[in-house]
Amino acid sequence: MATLGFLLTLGPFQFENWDTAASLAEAALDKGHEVRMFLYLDGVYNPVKLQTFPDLDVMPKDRFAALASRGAKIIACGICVNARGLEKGKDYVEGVKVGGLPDFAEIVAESDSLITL
Amino acid sequence: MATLGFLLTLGPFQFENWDTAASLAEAALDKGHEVRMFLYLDGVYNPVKLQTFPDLDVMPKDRFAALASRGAKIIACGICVNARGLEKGKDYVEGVKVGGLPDFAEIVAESDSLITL
Amino acid sequence: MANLYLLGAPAGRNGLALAERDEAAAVVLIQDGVYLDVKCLAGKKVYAVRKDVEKRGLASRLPGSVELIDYGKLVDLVLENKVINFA
Amino acid sequence: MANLYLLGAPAGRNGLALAERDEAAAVVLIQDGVYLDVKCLAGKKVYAVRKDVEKRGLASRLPGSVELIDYGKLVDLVLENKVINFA
Amino acid sequence: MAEKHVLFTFNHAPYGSIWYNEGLRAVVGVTSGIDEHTVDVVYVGDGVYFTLKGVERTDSAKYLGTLAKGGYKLKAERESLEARGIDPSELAEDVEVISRADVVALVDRADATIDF
Amino acid sequence: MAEKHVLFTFNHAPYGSIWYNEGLRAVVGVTSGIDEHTVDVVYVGDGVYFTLKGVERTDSAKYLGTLAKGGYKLKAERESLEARGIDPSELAEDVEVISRADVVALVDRADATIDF
Repeated sequence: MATLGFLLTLGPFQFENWDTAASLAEAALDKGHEVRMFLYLDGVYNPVKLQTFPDLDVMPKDRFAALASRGAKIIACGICVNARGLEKGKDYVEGVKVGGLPDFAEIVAESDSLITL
Repeated sequence: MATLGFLLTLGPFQFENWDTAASLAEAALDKGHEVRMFLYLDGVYNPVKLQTFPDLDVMPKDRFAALASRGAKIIACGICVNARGLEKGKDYVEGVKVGGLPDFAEIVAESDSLITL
Repeated sequence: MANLYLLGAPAGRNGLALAERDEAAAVVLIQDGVYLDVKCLAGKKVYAVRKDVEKRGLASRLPGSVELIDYGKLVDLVLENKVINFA
Repeated sequence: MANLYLLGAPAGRNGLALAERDEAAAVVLIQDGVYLDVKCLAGKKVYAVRKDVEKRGLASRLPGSVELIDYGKLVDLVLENKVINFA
Repeated sequence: MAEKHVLFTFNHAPYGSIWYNEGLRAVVGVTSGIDEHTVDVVYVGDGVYFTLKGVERTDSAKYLGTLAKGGYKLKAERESLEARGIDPSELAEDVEVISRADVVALVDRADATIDF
Repeated sequence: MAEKHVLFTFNHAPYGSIWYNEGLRAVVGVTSGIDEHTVDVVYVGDGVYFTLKGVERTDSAKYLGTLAKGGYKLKAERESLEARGIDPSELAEDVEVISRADVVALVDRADATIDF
């Protein structure tokens, strides 16, 4: 078993990257690998728990919540979180933590492979 | 005097469009024109009032609040607001309203010129 | 009244191709649109937002015929002409 | 172990130019990277994410040598090789 | 209030970003309010990839249906198609190919323009 | 934990988007933690516009200062410069021009890569 790391710098809805990242992370967990993900810049918008949109069956935040509940370590950049008015992630889905770039440096260290999206 | 309309589809920080839109709207008000702005897609992230970022002297939301206080009519797409978990804009700066595409159609009707950013 | 093409990025390239064919075209380069190569617009009026050009260190790279303008002037142009958006 | 170039957009073009020169390169087209013209990669292994290709109606436009893969296979490739990111 | 004729251009390919679809939502919104604007919908640059026959249109179907009912056609710029090696036979049936000169004529005709 | 050598590529021009600057913040973050990774910083494609002499660096100054102190150089790919008609004399003094083949060699050397 290996560890797969992700750096995600775009938010939900506007760009496809969140969906690709979530799909790859799900596939990695399905295969028994570990997943680490750092949400940077607009990436920190993904786990906001109050998302509601009739056009989508599953909200982005639910995908990230499910990843976290399956053991994926997901950390959002605190500077980015506060810049965007998300107040230390108080409205994040369960399991997503707020941290900083040292956490990303640790993810780089721990990951066998790293994907930027 | 004329009316200048804006459609803004990108959020703060990640892309420069919010800054250009705010700067042009400020210049239009300075010249005595009226300003109408529709925030669509990620554009609805701009007026979140809890933005705090040490690298910027003035937060994006403050620019939009100032525009509204000077009479600019700023309306955010409600579907987009709720999709992104912003709960009907409850944490928006004063003066920014939540509406829908019919409001944008009205802005198109009222504006002598329209700028998309 | 000109067709005033507002060219940014990434759509600016598409607008540039139209402006080239449009006899009534005038062009304003904004944001990353200031990186566009405007040689194909010879004979047409081209403006660029001064702040966007200077921050990027491009003043010496733009043709001398390009007029640098501030946001106030851009508001005037936008209201005097029909805006063709390609941000 | 190959250098596995993950090519999306807009950076994919830059990665493609490197992959062309890299004898150890294999390439995966993802997201809007499936629009890239991969003729310059003749002789190199090229994969594309099946879902990204099919949604865009591109299956018949890609060279037959391009192998369509699912996310599970992509996870395998990513862990067996060194990932060169150009999303 | 003045009804206007609005030219919408689509510049982004599907599906890397959402403008291809939310732009159509906006087209429908602009044509169906109290302010009954009319529109042209033109695909240019990488936007023309949306007009390929095989593109999945699940999320856009309702907007496209509304536009078709209103008598609107999707237009794709020939020069953009050619630059991407796309033959007209590869396009969906509801797409009309027009020249760049035709697009400039639509620019002339429009009261306002919006790019997605 | 393993210290790694990370290749950062910068692909976006300033200032239309923020990757040019927040990418540098990330470079500094990755080099200065408990996990003391080492890095290469390479500008390719439109990213090379950041290396022009006249580019305003106010917001990036602190990150660039930290990298310079660490002995790191900014590298710009020659082929990308040439494609944009940029002569090496137009570049800032702290920028080193390298060939595409050199960039491929940096790819080979890296343990991980990150694109901004």
